[in-house]
Amino acid sequence: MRLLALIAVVLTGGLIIFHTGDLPDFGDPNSPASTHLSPYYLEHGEGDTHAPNIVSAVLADYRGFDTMFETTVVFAAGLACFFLLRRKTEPGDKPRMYRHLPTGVTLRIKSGGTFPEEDSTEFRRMDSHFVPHQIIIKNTCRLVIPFIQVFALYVVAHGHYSPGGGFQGGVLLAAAIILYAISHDLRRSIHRFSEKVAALSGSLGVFIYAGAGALCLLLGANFLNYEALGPLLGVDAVMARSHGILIIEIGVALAVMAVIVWIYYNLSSAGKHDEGL
Amino acid sequence: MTQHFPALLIIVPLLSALAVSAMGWIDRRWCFPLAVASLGGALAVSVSLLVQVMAAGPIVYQMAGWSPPIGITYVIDYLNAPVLVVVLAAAFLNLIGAKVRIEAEFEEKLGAYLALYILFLSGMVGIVATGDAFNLYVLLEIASLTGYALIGLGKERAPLSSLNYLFMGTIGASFYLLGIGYIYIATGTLNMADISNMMPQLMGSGTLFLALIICMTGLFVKMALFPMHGWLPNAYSNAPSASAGLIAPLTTKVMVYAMVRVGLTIFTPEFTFSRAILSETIVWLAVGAIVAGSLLALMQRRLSRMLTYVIVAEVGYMVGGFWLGNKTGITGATLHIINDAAMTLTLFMAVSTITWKLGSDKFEDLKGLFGKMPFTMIGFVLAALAVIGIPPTCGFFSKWYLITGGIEAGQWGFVVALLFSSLVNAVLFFRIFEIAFFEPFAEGHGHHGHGPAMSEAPASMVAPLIIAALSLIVLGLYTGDIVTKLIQLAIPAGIA
Amino acid sequence: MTDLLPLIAAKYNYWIYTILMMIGLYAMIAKNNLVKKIIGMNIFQTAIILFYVSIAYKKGATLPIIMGDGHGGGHGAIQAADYINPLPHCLMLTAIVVSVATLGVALALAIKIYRQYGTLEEDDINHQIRMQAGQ
Amino acid sequence: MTTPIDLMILTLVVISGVGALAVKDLLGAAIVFSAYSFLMCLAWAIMGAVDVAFTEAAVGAGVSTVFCVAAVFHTTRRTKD
Repeated sequence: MRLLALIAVVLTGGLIIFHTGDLPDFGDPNSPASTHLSPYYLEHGEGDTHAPNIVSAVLADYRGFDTMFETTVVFAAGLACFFLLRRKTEPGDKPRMYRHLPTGVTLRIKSGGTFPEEDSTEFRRMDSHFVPHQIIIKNTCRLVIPFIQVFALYVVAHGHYSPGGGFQGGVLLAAAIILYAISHDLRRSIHRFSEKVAALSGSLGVFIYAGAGALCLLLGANFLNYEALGPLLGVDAVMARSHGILIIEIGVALAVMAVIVWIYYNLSSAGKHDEGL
Repeated sequence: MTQHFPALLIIVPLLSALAVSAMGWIDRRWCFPLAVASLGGALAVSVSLLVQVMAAGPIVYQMAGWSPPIGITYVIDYLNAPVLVVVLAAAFLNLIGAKVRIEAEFEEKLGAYLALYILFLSGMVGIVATGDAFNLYVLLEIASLTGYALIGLGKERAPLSSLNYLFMGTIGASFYLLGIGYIYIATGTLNMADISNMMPQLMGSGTLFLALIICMTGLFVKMALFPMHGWLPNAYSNAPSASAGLIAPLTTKVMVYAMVRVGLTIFTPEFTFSRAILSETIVWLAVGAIVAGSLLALMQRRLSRMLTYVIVAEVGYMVGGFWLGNKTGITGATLHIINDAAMTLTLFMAVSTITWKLGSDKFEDLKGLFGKMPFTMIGFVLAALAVIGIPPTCGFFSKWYLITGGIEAGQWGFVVALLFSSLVNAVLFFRIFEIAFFEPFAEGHGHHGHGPAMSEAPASMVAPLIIAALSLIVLGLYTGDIVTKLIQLAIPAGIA
Repeated sequence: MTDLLPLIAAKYNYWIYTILMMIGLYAMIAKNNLVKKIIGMNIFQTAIILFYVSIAYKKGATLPIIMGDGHGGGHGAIQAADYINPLPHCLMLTAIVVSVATLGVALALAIKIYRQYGTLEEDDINHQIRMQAGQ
Repeated sequence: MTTPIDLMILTLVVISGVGALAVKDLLGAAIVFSAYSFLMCLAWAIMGAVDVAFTEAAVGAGVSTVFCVAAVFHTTRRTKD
């Protein structure tokens, strides 16, 4: 198998390296790739969409249809992970660990015993008896998470002007929730942002995108042609495209955040949603 | 509204997939009707597009209102309009036929399953309809990713088969993406029509030739052409049968369609068939696929596994026919995309019905099946006759074109392989007929001489199967129209 | 040597991308451990992204974010040669998203396989499958 | 002409890629792979693909690593190759 792989790989690589000489030099401004289509985007992008970051303009407007499917891919991955891994477990089918916070004593309660209430301030549930009580980590994360979230919102909203946009912002928002899940525990994270909410907001995010496109279609323009939204928003065609980009970026951010968190829930608990990393 | 139909083809399944997945969390009873309605709607749209194309020629739809090289376009022409109808009809029939099984097997995850099913389909529809080379990659990934999930929750070996499929699928899609990169570096555009406009000036380009090889390699991996076919039998035979009935008829066929599209529309035929050595090599690979697929099919002792190797051989038919490079061969390959989708659908639906009743598809368990499930077996027999290539069914006509094309091109190896494979198919299926018809029913021998009692599967499974089987004859009868009114018009004038 | 050096520098990115692609492809086919294969798959995908990003690069050009007063009229006409080609970047954002989606699904399948066979080594799994078939 | 730092980072990318595949511990592999992604992100940022680099920093070095670690946590760290 290894020899076969080596032969296949060397053949492919050799073929490609052999043809590298035909390629234009690295950074050649006169290569066909840089002269045929891309000048249009650079020269008209800002005028057409009012978004100085041309990557955002191309991503969300000129090739917005690709991006819709990019979001759908993420959503499909979330569905796939849920579909493959999720399994229901009956509560109370195995012993649980609790820590008595004032003393630091760990309690092991067998199934059938009385468990402390979920939101008790004295007892906290743990995944296993060796989980340390990391007060520094918890408090640092508590401080950092709001800033990550605000930064993520900035990235989403400022995608027109600087690197970033819905996808990056969505990943950052998801990272904040994942950080919470790691520093505290998965159950508390699920308590705040449940699986059902994640699944529904994943659908909702993609729906905002596709729905905005379909709305343009209902208003008589082509699919995803945000100019049609102009009369509705009370702005001219160029600003309508700019607002259209913002709307779909919000949809992408929502979908990506929800789905990445959803995938994390399923992967980190192997589908049981009881204890995480 | 009619001018927006190409977009509706995608929007209807996409929006309903979202709705179905949301309904899975709110009220599961709505999932199935919604899914059926959306597929029915998309099917109606595709039929109306076919009528429009036949009446008024190709339709170009500009997404987001940007004109072709700048934005993404959808192009419905003579080549893909019939393929769209077949793809949607196959998925629709399979969904109805598999209702009972889906609801029994995935009750908790019904919403997710149906959403994945529809997303898979919207990926496939998009691949067929798109006029943008990169958009095709994105849609390919949607279809693949959902496909892995649909396969992964099957019988015991399903996760491993699915992961292997994922590795091979990713290699294939990434190679395709790389090929697009080389096309982009040579032409600077991603729109298929725009690329083909530039091809005459770039006839001698080494970069584009490399791009052609890489793209084709990627698509060959995805369609499981002979040396890269290892993932297919495991993935399809271990998949849940509702998924197998969706993925088996569509994936390989749509990939062959993508190959035809890349060969004819992106790289014009003049370029694609300009290097004889490439065409020769690929035809011989196809011959290898046909022979190996047929021989491996003979060795199997399970019905579904046997059929997966028949698919491997059928891929060889289509790839070989296309790379013959003449009009007859390409006509045969394109016609076979449609016919083979219908045949595979019928076969897999029949197997699904059989396993639902018997719980197994091993050859020794099939005894007396004609008496027990007569309607299912009618469908199975029709499909088997089509695969063998018996005249009134559609399989005969596409095979006829392929063989004629092979003779015209002087590719005798391909002709012999086709005839050999027909012979092997006859052996394969008549062996099953013998087991299912002549041998006594295993438990019936103690009773009177009337044979086993009939115990047919529910009508919701059998009726779609019969419809699919009848479509094989209908497709056969209308072959002339399909060829002269659609496929002949789709083939560029440059091909002899 | 004097001829070779500029040639290598001019195509260095393409060489590196080919090497990375070969590494990834080899790992996907030849490695025995499923997680290693998945990592190889990601290396393979990032290699292709590197290729696209290299296509987009232009010497002496700046980021594809138009500088100016933001109203499109206050500065001279935009010279396309001053800005890096934005189209491949946009395509590669999609490709990165696809790669993370594939990674998630692949890891989910790997967890499922581990749950079933208790190992991630491919030869051990095949051995177990053969044992089951033999019984 | 490409700058030396560009060449250096690309070389490091290859080294860390090989490293991620050679480490005989899956958790280690996940972390080295994260380093690989981060170096790749630097290379892209140098080439002016800031959006791509941003995404790779968030996805490749961040989320992918978390996914890998989560998967390794639920399977095994040991590997034969």
